[in-house]
Amino acid sequence: MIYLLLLPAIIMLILSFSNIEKSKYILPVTSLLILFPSIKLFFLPRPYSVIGKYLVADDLSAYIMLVSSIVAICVTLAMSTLGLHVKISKKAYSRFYRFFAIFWIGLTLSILANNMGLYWIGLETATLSTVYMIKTNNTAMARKEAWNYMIVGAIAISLILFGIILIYASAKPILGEDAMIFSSLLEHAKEIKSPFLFEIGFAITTLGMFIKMGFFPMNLWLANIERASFYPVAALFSGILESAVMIGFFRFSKIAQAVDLLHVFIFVFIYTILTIFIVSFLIYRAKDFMRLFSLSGVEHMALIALFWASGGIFAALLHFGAHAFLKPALFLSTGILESSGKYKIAGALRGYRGIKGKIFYFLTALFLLSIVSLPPSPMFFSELYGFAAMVNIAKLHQHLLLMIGAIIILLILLSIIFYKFIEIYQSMKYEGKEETKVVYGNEVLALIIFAISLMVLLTPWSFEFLRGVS
Amino acid sequence: MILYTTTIILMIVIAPLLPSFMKMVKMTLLYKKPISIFQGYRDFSKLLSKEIIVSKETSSITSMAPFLVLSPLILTLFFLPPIVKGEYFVSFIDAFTITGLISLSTFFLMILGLDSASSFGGLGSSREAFISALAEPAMILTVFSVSLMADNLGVGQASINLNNHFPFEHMASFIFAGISFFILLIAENGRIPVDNPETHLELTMVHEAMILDLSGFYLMLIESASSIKFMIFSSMFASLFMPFGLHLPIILGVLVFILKLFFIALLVALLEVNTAKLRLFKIPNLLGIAIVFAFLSLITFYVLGV
Amino acid sequence: MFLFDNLSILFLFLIILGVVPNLFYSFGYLPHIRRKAYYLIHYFAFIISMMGVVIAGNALVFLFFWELMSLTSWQLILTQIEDKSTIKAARFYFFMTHFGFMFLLLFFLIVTNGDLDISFAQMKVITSNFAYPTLLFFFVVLGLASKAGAVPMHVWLPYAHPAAPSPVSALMSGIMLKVAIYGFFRFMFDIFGVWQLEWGIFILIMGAISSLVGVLYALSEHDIKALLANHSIENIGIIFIGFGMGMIFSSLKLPALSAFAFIAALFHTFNHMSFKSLLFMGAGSVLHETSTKNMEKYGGLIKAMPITAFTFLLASISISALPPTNGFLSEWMIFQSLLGSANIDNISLKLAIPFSIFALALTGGLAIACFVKVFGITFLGLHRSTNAKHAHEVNILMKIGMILMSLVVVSLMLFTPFYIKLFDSTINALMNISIYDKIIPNIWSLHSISNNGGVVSPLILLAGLVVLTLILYIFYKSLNIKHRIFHTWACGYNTSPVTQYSATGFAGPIRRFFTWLYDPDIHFEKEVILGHKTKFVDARFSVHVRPLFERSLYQSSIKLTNKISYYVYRLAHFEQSRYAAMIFNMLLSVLFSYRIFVHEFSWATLVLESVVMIISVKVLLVGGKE
Amino acid sequence: MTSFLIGLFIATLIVALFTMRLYRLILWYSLNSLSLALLAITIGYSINDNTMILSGFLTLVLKAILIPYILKKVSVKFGLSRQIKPNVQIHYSIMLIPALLVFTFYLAEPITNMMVSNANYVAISISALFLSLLLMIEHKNIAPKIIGFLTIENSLFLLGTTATGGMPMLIELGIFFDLLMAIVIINLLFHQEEEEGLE
Repeated sequence: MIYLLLLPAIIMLILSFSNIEKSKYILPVTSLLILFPSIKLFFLPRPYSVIGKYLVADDLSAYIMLVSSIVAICVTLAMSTLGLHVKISKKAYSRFYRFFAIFWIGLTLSILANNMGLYWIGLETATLSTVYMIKTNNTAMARKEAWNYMIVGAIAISLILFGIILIYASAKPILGEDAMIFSSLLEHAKEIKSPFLFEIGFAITTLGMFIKMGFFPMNLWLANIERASFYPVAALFSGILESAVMIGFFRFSKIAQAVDLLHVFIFVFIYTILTIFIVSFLIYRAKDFMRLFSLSGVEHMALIALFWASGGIFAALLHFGAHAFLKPALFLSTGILESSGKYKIAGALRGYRGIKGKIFYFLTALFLLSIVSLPPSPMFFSELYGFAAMVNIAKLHQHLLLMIGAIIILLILLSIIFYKFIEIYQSMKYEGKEETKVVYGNEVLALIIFAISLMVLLTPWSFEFLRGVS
Repeated sequence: MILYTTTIILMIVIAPLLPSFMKMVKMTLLYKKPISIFQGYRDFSKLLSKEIIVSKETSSITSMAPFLVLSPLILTLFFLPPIVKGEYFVSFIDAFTITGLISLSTFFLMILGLDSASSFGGLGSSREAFISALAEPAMILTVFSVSLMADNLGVGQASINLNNHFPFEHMASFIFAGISFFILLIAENGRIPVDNPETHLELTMVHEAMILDLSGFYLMLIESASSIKFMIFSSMFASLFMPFGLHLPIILGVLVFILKLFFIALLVALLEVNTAKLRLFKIPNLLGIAIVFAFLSLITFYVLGV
Repeated sequence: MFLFDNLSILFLFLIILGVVPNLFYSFGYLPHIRRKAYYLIHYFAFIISMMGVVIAGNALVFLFFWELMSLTSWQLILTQIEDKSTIKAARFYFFMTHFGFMFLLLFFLIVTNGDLDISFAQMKVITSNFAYPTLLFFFVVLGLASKAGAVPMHVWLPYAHPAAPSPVSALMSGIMLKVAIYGFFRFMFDIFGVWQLEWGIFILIMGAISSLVGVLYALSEHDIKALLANHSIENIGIIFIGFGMGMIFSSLKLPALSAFAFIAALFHTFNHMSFKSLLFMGAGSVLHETSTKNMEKYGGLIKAMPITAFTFLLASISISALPPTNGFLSEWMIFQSLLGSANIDNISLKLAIPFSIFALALTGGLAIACFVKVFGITFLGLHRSTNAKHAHEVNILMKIGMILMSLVVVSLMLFTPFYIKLFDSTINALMNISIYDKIIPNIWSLHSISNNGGVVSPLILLAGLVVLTLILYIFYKSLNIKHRIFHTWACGYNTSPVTQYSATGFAGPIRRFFTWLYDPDIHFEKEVILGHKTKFVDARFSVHVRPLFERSLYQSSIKLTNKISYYVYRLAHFEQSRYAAMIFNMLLSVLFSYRIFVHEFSWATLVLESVVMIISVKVLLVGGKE
Repeated sequence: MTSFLIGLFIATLIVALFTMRLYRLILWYSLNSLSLALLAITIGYSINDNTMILSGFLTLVLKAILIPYILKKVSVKFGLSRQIKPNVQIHYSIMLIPALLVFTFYLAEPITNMMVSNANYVAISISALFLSLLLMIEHKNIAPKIIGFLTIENSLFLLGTTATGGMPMLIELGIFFDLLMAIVIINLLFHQEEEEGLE
């Protein structure tokens, strides 16, 4: 199984070094192979052990793996016409695929890892390879941002490792070498002798992850990086790399919740509210699509973390899925939306001709409205259930009124974001000049795949599956 | 039932007398040669025989509204308190309905004012709207307060109750309501501090401005409407705020009632002679006094308690 | 999932009653809409979502349709973009409705314990165990009042309604606001069950203020649809007065009076649906023919558009609460329930209620003034612009729509007992008390329920008016008087459209009296001759009121948001070299908090450590700035 | 012996914070790594853990000798400024560093109550982490930033060896892996920066 999972990536890695003329077509096709092992993994009985205790596919990881591979193939699909929208050298394509392959290997490791160390290694691989993916856009700004990303990412990753070691140290007296294994940590979480040491470790790890996801105080950092890189790279960033971080957060916080539910909740709650506070006001001032979307990505990540920490697993996973599909889709469409100028929001949704253009226009408008969680969107349901989980945990808490007040503040902040998005949507659709824009088939196809995935996410079948994940 | 119909006809008949009477009193007091008290009838008969000049600019509203101005007021006459003992009366009509009917009449009058495309009409309607909007709360609060004192929301029954058993414990409340209602009587009928019915000066006129373009039969309808309106108010004042005389024999009772009406008219005329017309934007102050007295009446009633 | 009890069916009936005439009107209006498919899809989705809300049986379905209702109505407002203000209005509307949705969401989350599939009965159990019911009440009020448009959440109405196509304005104002009223009934009875006295008083005060504010702003408005929208605020206020009285009586354990007040509120809900839809249709027809919303450009339309004018007149009389119309009857009932307060023991409450009576009465008076203005300026006099000159009667479908709607108005007037029976059975299902026999002992009269209460008889009033008018008319005909046609007298000059009274002028005295509320922005320009003050060739006078609530509540919060966002923006735009410092401080504070709050808490260490934190932030973030 | 080496470790780190010359900074880093390596070897001996001894030697070779050497070569090659003035003024650092140390010990205090051993090592490691971050914050130039990054790795390693009594090999490999990657990237970045400078 492990070979099957890594094979496409390895093929890509090798192919990217060759100078075959056709590689431009072969590479995307190869990348499509990613999907099959994920699907297979999804239909195997779980938990399915890929490599002993190290790599285990349970419900959670199979789900995230599937979501990530769908996003990945859509991104590569849209990647092939990137050159028609922006200037890109031929070499950059193969470089992109080279690091994409490494990225994918790291990602597979971290998603499937049942071992903290392995998870960390996967995450690191993915992070470092993205540094190079940013640099495929060979501009001064991209280089600068890559450097920034490198520094902050390295610090974040070190913090994660630091925390992991502390967690390990706290659990080693009772578990020995098994203290690295997520599943056994979860089982024996209650027996940990020094919960404080564990919590310190958890706090540091979580801080590292939060920094990596662009939470407070790193809000604009991620936005700038995504602005500087090519939009498929930004899509990968927000769709997949974040999921690798997120799954780590899921696993660590699960253990921490077993140690002390309330501490985790309050920590995450305060942190995310702070993040959403900053992000909402930044969104209020955002003037271009990339920053807007990436800031809203941060917002959704914060919400997912919050829902998960308050015990709304179903809500968190649904939100996660919706976000993973919606955000890359929007990032991919950014290329077309921005084709009449980077900072031209007014009129961006006008001037689409032909059937392809119409479909693109329709889907993009739909996606835009979906990320502010209007009814048919999965985010509507996930936010409902997520806030429900929060209110429930507030009811257990002794400061109920305080908590409800905090939730109101959160909702008000979300409505600021809502306001901005509505403004932008209306401006895109009804203001500005109409300029004809070109849409290519593969991009539309990618968006259609995203749309179908979102619809699948809304089926009762997938609801049932997500409710089953624990 | 016959008595009922007779009193209503009587009221309609003596309605034009009251404005003429007031005018007569005023002229006498101003050392002018007074007009006859029957001047109202003469005017009506003259208007009936005249042809109607309809303005080109008007619409079908002009030919409909005068009827609708008059008919709610006549309808109101049916709901007024009884004037003699044993007379049939509509027991249930409350202040809100009476106010509503009067407002309905005013509504059509105001629309009529706007129909002729004349600037006077608009001017009159606008002022009338202003005054009647502010008069409405005072009216409702006053009559409500009186009804509470009389233990019945129905105006007719309230008058009988007051006659049978006057609430001396609520005298203060009663007087406040009386003052308030008297101000309303002046305001709603366009008497002097609020409006001067005898002048056609655009700075001051309200009621006359609205009907400037009417003539003949239509004008007669409107004029009789205004005299009936005065009749309604003064008869309500007579029944509710001078609650005596209902137990007298029929003929005497009617006489007392008519005397009361003329007494009210005299009061108004005296007031008119002795005051100057208020500026339009001072009128709310007067109506404000009415509202405050109405409130006071209600509140003292509540505070003194049942 | 879905629930079909009396209340749901009643409101479903209301929706159908409002929608059927609107369908005709809408199809008549369709040729003037450019994006037809777009319009129709959203139009029907909007209707379905409104129906969905009133038959929703659990929180999830309710919220889903509620948000769908907002979404579709928002899209409908955007059907025809005339200028930037439409876009702004749509955005503002959507934001406000979303804002309300948040509170509803929060409310449902609390009362369902997070399980959104449970029925209302189960929610009631959870609610009764919840420690802070007043909190829940305020969530409901904020959530629903923002949709209903009660003060101070009313600001969106005068913007959103004018921007929408007219059939949609009619739907939004006529029906969508009522869906919020449905929510009040549903939540108060099925989720709360019992309520505190203060809640009722709160609703009552909110209603009284809404009714006054609504009508006052309506008077000063020149945009016909904005004016009608402001009147919706007023009428919602009146409904709330009835509702609040019902709640007060219910918490004072006076079930019969309470039921009466609730019936009055329901009756007014129906009435407002009928006449407000009709008014919006009429305004839509006028707007469509003259292509302007500015009342100052109308005039004399009654000659070109008689059907529109007369249906509009009917609705105007009804909304002004003049007898014998349905609007009068429901306001009469609300008055009677206010007067029922004479029977209660709570003296302070008793003293407070006259203020509501005052508000309601003043509202009535001002509404009359307002509708004289609307009808008079729009339909009477001479054409004030060429737009009005070329107006024609609208097409047959629109006419059918308006006529059907006026039939609904008339039916509410004529078949009052039937409707009251309907409301009574609904209230009976909710409160277990039937007072139909007391209200309507015979079909001729409508009784108040309180001691010595009043009685009104709509049919007798109507019949009396008709008979008297007929007698007068026959008398007039029998005289066979000669007619002569001539110009209106204009002091010897020609009558001209310019010299007519304008809407601004009409509202002048009232505006002047309420200057403190309006704070008007007055522009007066005149071109004088040779420096003479009084001689001028051209003069222009315009007044724009500055809405108090919008200024104090909304614009200031927008300012606040801008300010905060500015500082946040600055905070976030630290140079890249600060990233490490930020992480450093964040790590420090996270570990601090863990140490202090998780392990053991002492104030001394908290202070000490915050001092350390401050130093660190100062040194690393602020200090190194130069 | 262990305490002495830990003391040495933290001392070199603190001194590095006040250094104003690049080569001196590299030297301090090298000494820092050396004390870390010795520490690993000592602890490895005392608990008889061969992997730890091995990693200690690897540290010695890599971090104490190879990396400082390479760094120096690189900086000579690119002519990096030898003058590195800290951004944060010295008197602030004088206040902040002791405060940090006190804080970390205070932070670790509950751990001592819960577990018998190692709490102080945890405290030292955390403060080393803070100090390395501080090193990165202090300097605008790239070279000291890289050294800051490297000392973060060192403090990680310190934590790994002291607090847990030897980790599984996997993580140690991970650290080295990370380190190597980091060096590669840093080199490349230097290269890029250079190119940019030339253009």
